[in-house]
Amino acid sequence: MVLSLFGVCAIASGLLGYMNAITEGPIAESKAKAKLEAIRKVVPEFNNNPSEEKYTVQSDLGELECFPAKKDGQMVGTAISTKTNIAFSGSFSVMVGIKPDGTLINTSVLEHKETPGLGTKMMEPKFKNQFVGKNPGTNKIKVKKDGGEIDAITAATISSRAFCDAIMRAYNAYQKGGQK
Amino acid sequence: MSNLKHFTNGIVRENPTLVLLIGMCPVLAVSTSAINGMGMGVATTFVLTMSNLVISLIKNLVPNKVRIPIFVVVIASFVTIVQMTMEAFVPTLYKALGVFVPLIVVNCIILARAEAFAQKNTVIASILDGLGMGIGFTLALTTLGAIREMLGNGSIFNIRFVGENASTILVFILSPGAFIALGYLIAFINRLKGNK
Amino acid sequence: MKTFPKGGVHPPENKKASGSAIEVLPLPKSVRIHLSQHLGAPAEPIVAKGDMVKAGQLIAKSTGFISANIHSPVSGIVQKIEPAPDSSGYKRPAIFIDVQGDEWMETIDRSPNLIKFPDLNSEEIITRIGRMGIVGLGGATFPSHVKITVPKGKKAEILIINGVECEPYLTSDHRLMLEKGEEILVGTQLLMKALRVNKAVIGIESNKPDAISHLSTLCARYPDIRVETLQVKYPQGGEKQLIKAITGREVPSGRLPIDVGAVVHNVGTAFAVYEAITKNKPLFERIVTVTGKSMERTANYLVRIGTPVTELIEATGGMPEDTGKVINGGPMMGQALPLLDVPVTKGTSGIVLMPVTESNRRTTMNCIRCSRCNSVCAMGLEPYFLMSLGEAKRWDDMEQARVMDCMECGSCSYTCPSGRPLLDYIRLGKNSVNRLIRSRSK
Amino acid sequence: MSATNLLTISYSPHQFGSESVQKIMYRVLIAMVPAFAVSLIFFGLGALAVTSIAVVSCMSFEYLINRFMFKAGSTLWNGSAAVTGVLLAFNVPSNLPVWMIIIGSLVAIGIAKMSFGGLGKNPFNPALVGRVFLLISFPVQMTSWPKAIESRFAYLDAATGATPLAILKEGIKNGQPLSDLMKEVPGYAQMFLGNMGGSLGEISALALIIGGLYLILKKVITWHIPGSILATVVMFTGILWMIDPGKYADPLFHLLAGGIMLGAIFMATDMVTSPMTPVGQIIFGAGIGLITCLIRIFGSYPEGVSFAILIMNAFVPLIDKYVKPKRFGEELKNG
Amino acid sequence: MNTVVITIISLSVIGSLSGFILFLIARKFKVFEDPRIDDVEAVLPGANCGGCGYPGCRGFAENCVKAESLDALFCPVGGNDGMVKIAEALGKVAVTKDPTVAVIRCSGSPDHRTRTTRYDSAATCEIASGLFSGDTACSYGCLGLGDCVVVCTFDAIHMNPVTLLPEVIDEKCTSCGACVKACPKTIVELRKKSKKDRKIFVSCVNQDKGAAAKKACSVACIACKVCVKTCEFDAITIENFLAYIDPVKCTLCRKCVSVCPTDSILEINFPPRKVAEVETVVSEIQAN
Amino acid sequence: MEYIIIFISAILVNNIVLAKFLGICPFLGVSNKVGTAAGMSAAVTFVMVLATIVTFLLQKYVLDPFHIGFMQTIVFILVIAALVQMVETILKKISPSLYQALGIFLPLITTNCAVLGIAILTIQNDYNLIQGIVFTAANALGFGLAIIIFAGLRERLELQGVPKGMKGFPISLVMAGILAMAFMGFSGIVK
Ligand SMILES: Cc1cc2nc3c(=O)[nH]c(=O)nc-3n(C[C@H](O)[C@H](O)[C@H](O)COP(=O)(O)O)c2cc1C
Ligand SMILES: Cc1cc2nc3c(=O)[nH]c(=O)nc-3n(C[C@H](O)[C@H](O)[C@H](O)COP(=O)(O)O)c2cc1C
Ligand SMILES: Cc1cc2nc3c(=O)[nH]c(=O)nc-3n(C[C@H](O)[C@H](O)[C@H](O)COP(=O)(O)O)c2cc1C
Ligand SMILES: Cc1cc2nc3c(=O)[nH]c(=O)nc-3n(C[C@H](O)[C@H](O)[C@H](O)CO)c2cc1C
Ligand code: SF4
Ligand code: SF4
Ligand code: SF4
Ligand code: SF4
Ligand code: FES
Repeated sequence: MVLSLFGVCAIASGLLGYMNAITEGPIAESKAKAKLEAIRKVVPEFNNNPSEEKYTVQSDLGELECFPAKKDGQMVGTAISTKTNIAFSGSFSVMVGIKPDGTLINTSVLEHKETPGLGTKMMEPKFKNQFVGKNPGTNKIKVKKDGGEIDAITAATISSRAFCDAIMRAYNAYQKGGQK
Repeated sequence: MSNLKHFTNGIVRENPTLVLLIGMCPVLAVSTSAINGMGMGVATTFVLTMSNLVISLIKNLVPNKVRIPIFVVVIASFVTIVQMTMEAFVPTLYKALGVFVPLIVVNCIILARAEAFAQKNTVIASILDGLGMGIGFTLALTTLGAIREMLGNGSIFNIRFVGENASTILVFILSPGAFIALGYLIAFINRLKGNK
Repeated sequence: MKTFPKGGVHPPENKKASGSAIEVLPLPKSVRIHLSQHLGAPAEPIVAKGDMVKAGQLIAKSTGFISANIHSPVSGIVQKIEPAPDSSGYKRPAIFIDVQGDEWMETIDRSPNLIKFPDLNSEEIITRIGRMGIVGLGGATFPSHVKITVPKGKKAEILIINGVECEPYLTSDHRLMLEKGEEILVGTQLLMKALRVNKAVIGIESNKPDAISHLSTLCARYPDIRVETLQVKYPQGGEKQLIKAITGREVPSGRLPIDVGAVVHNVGTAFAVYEAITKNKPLFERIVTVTGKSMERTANYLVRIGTPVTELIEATGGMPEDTGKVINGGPMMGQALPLLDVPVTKGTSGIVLMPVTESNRRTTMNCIRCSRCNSVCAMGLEPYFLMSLGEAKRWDDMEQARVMDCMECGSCSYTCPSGRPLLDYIRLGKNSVNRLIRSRSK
Repeated sequence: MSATNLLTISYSPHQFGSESVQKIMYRVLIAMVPAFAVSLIFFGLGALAVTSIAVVSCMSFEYLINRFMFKAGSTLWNGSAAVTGVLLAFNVPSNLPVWMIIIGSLVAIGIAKMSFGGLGKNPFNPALVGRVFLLISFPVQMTSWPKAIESRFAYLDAATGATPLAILKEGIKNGQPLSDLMKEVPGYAQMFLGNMGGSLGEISALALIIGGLYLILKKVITWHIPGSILATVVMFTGILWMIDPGKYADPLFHLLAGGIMLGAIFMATDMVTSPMTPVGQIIFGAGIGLITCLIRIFGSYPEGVSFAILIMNAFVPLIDKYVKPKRFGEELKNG
Repeated sequence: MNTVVITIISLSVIGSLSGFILFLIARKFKVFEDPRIDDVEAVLPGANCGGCGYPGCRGFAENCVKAESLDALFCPVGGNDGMVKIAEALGKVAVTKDPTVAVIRCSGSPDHRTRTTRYDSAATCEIASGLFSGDTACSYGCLGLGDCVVVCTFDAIHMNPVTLLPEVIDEKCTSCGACVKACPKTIVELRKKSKKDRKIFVSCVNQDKGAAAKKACSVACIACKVCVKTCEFDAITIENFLAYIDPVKCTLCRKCVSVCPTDSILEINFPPRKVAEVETVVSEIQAN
Repeated sequence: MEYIIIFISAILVNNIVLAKFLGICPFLGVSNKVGTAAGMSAAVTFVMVLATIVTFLLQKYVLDPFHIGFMQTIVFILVIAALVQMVETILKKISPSLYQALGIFLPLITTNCAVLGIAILTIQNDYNLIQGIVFTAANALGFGLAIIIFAGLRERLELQGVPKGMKGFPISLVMAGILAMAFMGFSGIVK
C-alpha cells in the first residue's frame, strides 16, 4: 500500500521535476519579457537592457524599482515601477516612464484589483493620456475634485486619485535621488 | 454505451455544471469574461482527460485502500503541469484565473469522474468521457462568461457591442452577478429539460 | 377591569337575542339522542327497541371514568337504535324515541320553589352529579364529576364560574344569569362544597351590565362568592385565559387548571348542578340561543336534548332566504352543520344562521408575515408557523412548536389579512400529533 | 335555502376580521403621499416621471410574470407591486434614466420577489434589492443627485449636487475639518423639511414621520423597528460624536441626512422581510442601525441603510427561529 | 537536474510518510461500519419517496443490511428487479411481489352524486375528512381535493376536471403506495397488474345498504349480489354491503361488468366489445 | 489592529464564499438545516486551521529551502487529504459523539476548495504563521457566517415553497447573489 503510493509519488514528482526543468526557462523568459514589454510601453525606444541596470529608490511604501532606458548610451528616460495603497481595493502598481527632466512619458498598469468596468478604466487611453507630457513639478497631478488638473474617471475618483498618488510617489522618489 | 455517447454524455445529458451541478467555485469565480471561462475550461479539460487516461491505465495496479490518495496525486500532477505551462505561455490568463488554477485539483468533477468512470472503464472510453465532460464544462463556463461579459461589460470575447462610455450592468462582472446569472441559467436549462 | 394579558380579538358582538326571555320550546314529535353527547367514551344504551321511557329515565350508561350517563329527555317509545349522521355527517350510534305525552320520572321535583342548602357531603354531591349525566355546558361537554374530583395530592383553592360568554351572537348564559341567578349561586355553593373550596368568583364581561348587577346584588347574601367584571375580549371565556384574568395564575403548558388550584365551570353547568342535586333532575334539557343576522325574530329556548335543529329554526320564523351557513354554537368556535335534521345535544349552546354574504371564507393568499396571528394568539403560539409546518406535514416540529397548547379559539384565522386557514392546519396538526403521542406511548 | 344555494360547511371560525392585504398596502400608499408631495415640490418633473415609471413597470412585471410564468391569477390589485414601485422610486435620484428604472423594477419584482414565489415569500426587500442592484451597476447615475428646487422643471438634464452624507464622506477622506464641511450642508431645519440633495423620497424627515405616524396609528406597523433603528443610530453616532466632535457628525445630522428615515419607517418595516416578534424586531432594528453607521462612518459608500436592511433581512429567519413569542404557561407560576 | 532529484525525494517522502501514518492510524483507530449499506444504497432508485416505510433510501438500506431476511422489506419503486439486486448485493433471497398499480375506487362524478353542501375550508382531503363526511350525499366517496395527486412524486395521478375524480396514469405509477396512505377515505387501492394493464374492479367504497347507497350515488355498489352469482371463479365477495373482486382469482372475463345494475364495476384497457350493449340490456332485464 | 483588519476583511468585506467563491459546494450542499450548517462550519474551521499550520510549515521548511515552489499544489493537497482522513479516523474512535456532529462532514471537506484555497492564499499573501492562522480562522468564521445565514434562509424557503422552475439550485444561487450584493455594502470598511 505504502509502496504503491511511494511509486506513484516518485513517478509523479519525477515527471513534475522534468516538466519544471522544461518550463523554468520559458517562465523566467516570459516574466522578463513581460517586464521589458511594460518598460517599452512607458519610455521611448532604447537599446540597452534596463533590467540589468535596475536599481532601487526608497519611498514611503518601500523600495521602488527603477529601470534606466538608454539609447546608444544616452539616457532617454527611466521606467519606475511604483505603487499606491489608497486604491479602491487596497493597492495597485503602475509602471511610469519619466524623462530625465521630470516630464512624464507614459504609464502602464502592472497589477491591480480594481473593479472591472470602473477602476479598470484607468488603463484606457482617455484617462492615461492626460498624464503624457505633464511635469509634476509644474503641473498639479491631482484629480480636479482635489484641485488638480486630472479628470477623474466617472464614478471611480478613488482609483483616479490612487493613480495620481502612485505617479507622484514615483516622481518624488525620482527627484529625491532616483536620478542616475 | 457507444463511445460517441460517452463523449456527448458530459456535454449534454450529464453536463457537470448545468445538470450535475458540481464544481461550482471555478464556474462562479472565473466566468467574468468569456475568454477567462474558456481558458479555465480548457485547462480543466486537459486535466480531466489526462487523469482519466492515466487512472484507467493504472486502475488494476492500485490497491483499493490508497485509491483516493493515488488519484489525487495523479490529478495534482497534471494540475501542476497545467500551472507551469500556463505560467510560461499565457501568463496574463494565468494571472486572471489566479488561485483557481491550482484549485482544479479539488474540482469535484475530476475526482468524481475518476471514481465513477475512469476507474471502471476502458482507456478509450475514459478519454472520451473526460473530453466530453471537459467540453461540457468549457461550454457552460464560456456561455456564462459570455453572458456576464455582455451584460456587465458590453462585450463578448473582448469584442465590444456597446459604445465606450455606455453604462453596462456592472453587477454582472462582480460576485453577485455570478450567482444570479448562474441561477437563472440553471433555471433556464431546467425548463428546457422539463419541456422535453 | 381585569383581562388576560396577551392576545385576543374583538369580533362584533351581535348579541341580538340578549333581550329575549327564555321560552320553553314545544316538544318535538320524536327525538334522536346520540350516544356521544360528551367528551370521552360513548355511553352504552340500556334500553331496547319498543321500550317505554319517561323523561329523566336513564337510557344509556357511562362506560368509563371519562364518560357520562344519558337520560331520556322525553317520554315515549324507543323506536330504534342505529347509526345516524351526526353534525359531521358521519354515522354514529343514536337512540330514536317517539314522543308520547310528557311524563317525567316521579323522583324529579318539578316545583319552581328554590331549595337552598341540601345537606350532602362532597362525595355525595360528586356521585349525584355523575349519576345525573352532567357535563360541562360551556362547550367542551367534559363530564363534570371528573372535573370536580380533585386528584390526590392536589388541592382546589378557587372555583371560577364562567359567565363570560365571549362568543358573538350567543346569549344563553346571559339569559340564564338574569333569570336563574339565585339557582346558579346555589349551584356554585354545591360545587364549592364538592371541591372543598371557600372561594368562588363569577367572571362576567362588562358588556352584560344587567347580569353583573343582578348577580352582584344576589351575592350580598353569599359572602364567599364574588362577581368579577372582565374586559370584553375574545377568548376571555377560555379556561386558561379566565384563570389568568381572575387569579393571575398561568396554567402551565400541558397541565390542567387544578394544577394552579383552580376549577372552572360554566354558569349553565352550575344551574344544572343545582337542578340535579336539589331537584333530582338529570341533564336532559338546556338553553339554546337561536339567532342570525337576517333573522327577524331571535330567541333563547329551553330545549330538550335530541330535538331536531330544524324545529328550533321553524319555531323562530324559519330560515331566511339568504342563509348560507348554519352554525351549531357560536361563529368563532361553533361547527357548521351540513344537515339540518341533526339533533340538539348537551353541547349545543346556540344555532346561528349566517347569511351567504358572510358565510364564505375569503380567498387564501400567501402569508405576508404580518405577525397579526402571533399577536392575537392568547396562548403565545405562532399560528403562521404552525400552519406552514402543517402544510409540510412536519408533525414532530409542530409538537415542538407546542401545537397542543392551541385551544382552537380561532382568533388567528379571524384576524389573518391574507385569509389563511390557519386553524384548519393547526387542527390537522393537533390530530396528527395526538396520534404520534399515542403511538409513542404504546 | 333553495336547491342551488347549498349550505356552506367549514371549520370554525366562521367570522372574520376586516383586515386585508389590500387595505394594508393601500394604507402604505397613503402614508407615502406626504413624502411624494415633498418630492414633487423639490424635484418636480423628475420625481413625477421616475415614480410613475417605477410603479407602472413594477406592476407590469408582476402581471406579466404571474400571467406567463406562473400561469396564475393576477395579484396586481393587492397593491404590493405598487408599493414596491413607489419605494423603488423613492430610493433613486430623480434624474435616473428610464431604462435603468425599468431594470431596477425588473430586478425588484422579477428577481427579488417573483422568483421566490411572489408576495410574502421574498426574504429580501424587493425595492432595496432593486436599488442596490442599480447602485452597484450604475454608480455614476445612482450617485448624481439633482439639486432640490433648482431642477424642478428638468428630468434627465437636471443640475446635480452632492448629498450631505456625500459631502461629509468626501471631505473627511480629503482631510477637511468637519466644521468646514458642516457649513456646506444645508441647515437642519432645511434638512428636516427636505431641502437637500438625495433620493427623491428620502429628503424630508417631516413628511416621512407624518407617514410613519399614520402607519402606526392604523396599526400597519409598530414602533419597534423604526424605534430601535433610530435609537441605535443616535446611540452609536452620539458616542462617537462625544468622543471627538471635530471628526464625527452629531446624531441629529445622521438622523436627518440620507435615507435613514425612509429606511426605518417604510423599508425595514416591510413585514414580509422583518422578524415576527417584538423582541426580534428590536434586534433587527438595532442590527440595521449598527450596520448603517458602520458603513456611513467607515465604509466607502456614503450611505448604508439599504445594505444594512438587506443584510439584516438575511438574518430574519435566524432571528425568527431563536426569538419566539412568550408562550402562555411557559414558566411554572405558583406551580 | 538537481531540482528533479530533490523533487522526487521530497514528494516521495511526504507521500509515503503520510501513507504510512494513515496506515498506522487506520489500524489503531479502526471502527467497523458495514460497507454493505453503501452497496445496497447504490442499487436503490434513490427516489427517497418513503414508499418502503423507512426514512429515505439510506434508511431502507440500513434495514436491509440489518434484517434477517428481506421478506418484510420491499422497495415499491425499484420493484422486484430492484429487490433482486439488493438480494444479490447482500447474498440474501429476495421477496417477489406481483406488480401492482394504483386504482381509484370511486366513480361518483357530479352527475352521479348530488352535492349537498359546499365545502369551504383548507382544500385538502385530510382536513375535509376531519371536518365532515363529504360534500355529497355519499359519506364514503372521494372528496376530490386531490391529496393523492399532491403526494404522488411520480406525477402519476391527475384530477379529471370533468368528473372531479383523480385518475391514475398506469405507465407512470410505480405503485409506491403513497397515495393509498394519503387518502383519508381509503379510496385508492393497489391492485395486481395484468397484461396490457387490463383491470376489473368495483369502483365504489360505499358501505351503506343498497337503498341508501343508491340514493346517495347512482353508480354505487348496492350489494345486489348479481356479480357474485355471475362470477364463475369465486372472485367476488360482499362485505359491509360492498362487493370486492379478488385480483388474484379474477380472470378478467368481464362477465360481472355487464351484469352490474349500477355500473359500479369498471373495466379498463379492454378492447371495446361488440355485443356490449346487447348484454347490458339483457342483464338489466335480469336484474329487474 | 492588523489582526482586526485581517479579521474584518475576511469575514465581511472579502467573505470567502460571497466574494472569493471558495467552498461553494458545501455552501450550497450542506446548508439546508441550520444545525447541519453549524456542524459543517465547525468542522471546516478545525480542518482549515490545522491545514494552514501544516502547509505553512511545509512551505517554509521544505518547499522554499529546496526551491521547489512548483510542488505546492501537489504537496498541499496530499497533506490535506491525509490530514482530513487522519482526523476522521481518530475522531471516530475517540469521540463518537463529536464524530456524529462533525465527522460526517469531514469527507466532504477533502474536496472542498476552501481548505486548499486558503492554504495557498496564506502563502501568496506573505503572512507569517500567526497572521496566517488569524486569516484562516477569520475565513472559516466568514464561511460559517455565510452558511448559517444561508441555512436559515433555506429553512424559510423550504417551509413556504418555491416556484417549480426555481426550486433547488437556482433559487439558492439567486439568494446567494442577493446576499453577496448586500455584503458589498461593507466594501471599504477595511482595505
Ligand atoms: C461595486 C463597486 C465597485 C467600485 N469599484 C470602484 C473602483 O474600482 N474604483 C473606484 O475608484 N471607484 C469604485 N467604485 C465607486 C466608488 O464607490 C464611488 O463611486 C467613489 O466614492 C467615487 O465616487 P465619484 O467618482 O463619483 O466621486 C465602485 C463602486 C461599486 C458599487
Ligand atoms: C383528557 C382530559 C382529562 C381531564 N382531566 C381533568 C381533571 O382531572 N380535572 C379537571 O378539573 N379537569 C379535567 N379536564 C378538563 C379540562 O381541564 C377542561 O375543563 C375541559 O377540557 C373543558 O375545557 P374547555 O371548555 O375550556 O375546552 C380534563 C380534560 C381532558 C381532555
Ligand atoms: C376559546 C374558548 C372560548 C370559550 N368561551 C367560553 C365562554 O364564553 N363561556 C363559557 O362558559 N365557556 C367558554 N369556554 C369553555 C371554557 O374554557 C371552559 O371549558 C368552561 O367554562 C368549563 O366549564 P364547563 O365544564 O362547565 O363547561 C371557552 C373555551 C374556549 C377554548
Ligand atoms: C409597512 C410596509 C412596508 C413595506 N415596505 C416595502 C419595501 O420596503 N419594499 C418593497 O418592495 N415592498 C414593501 N412593502 C410591500 C410588500 O410588503 C412587498 O412588496 C413584499 O415584500 C413583496 O412580497 C411594504 C409593505 C408594508 C405593509
Ligand atoms: S393558534 Fe390556537 S390558540 Fe392561538 S389563536 Fe389560533 S386557534 Fe387560538
Ligand atoms: S396573520 Fe396571516 S398573513 Fe399575518 S402572519 Fe399570520 S398567517 Fe401570515
Ligand atoms: S399513483 Fe400512487 S402508488 Fe402510483 S406512484 Fe403515484 S403515489 Fe405511488
Ligand atoms: S381519492 Fe382520496 S385522496 Fe384522492 S382526491 Fe379522492 S378522497 Fe382525496
Ligand atoms: S467547494 Fe469549490 S468547487 Fe466544490
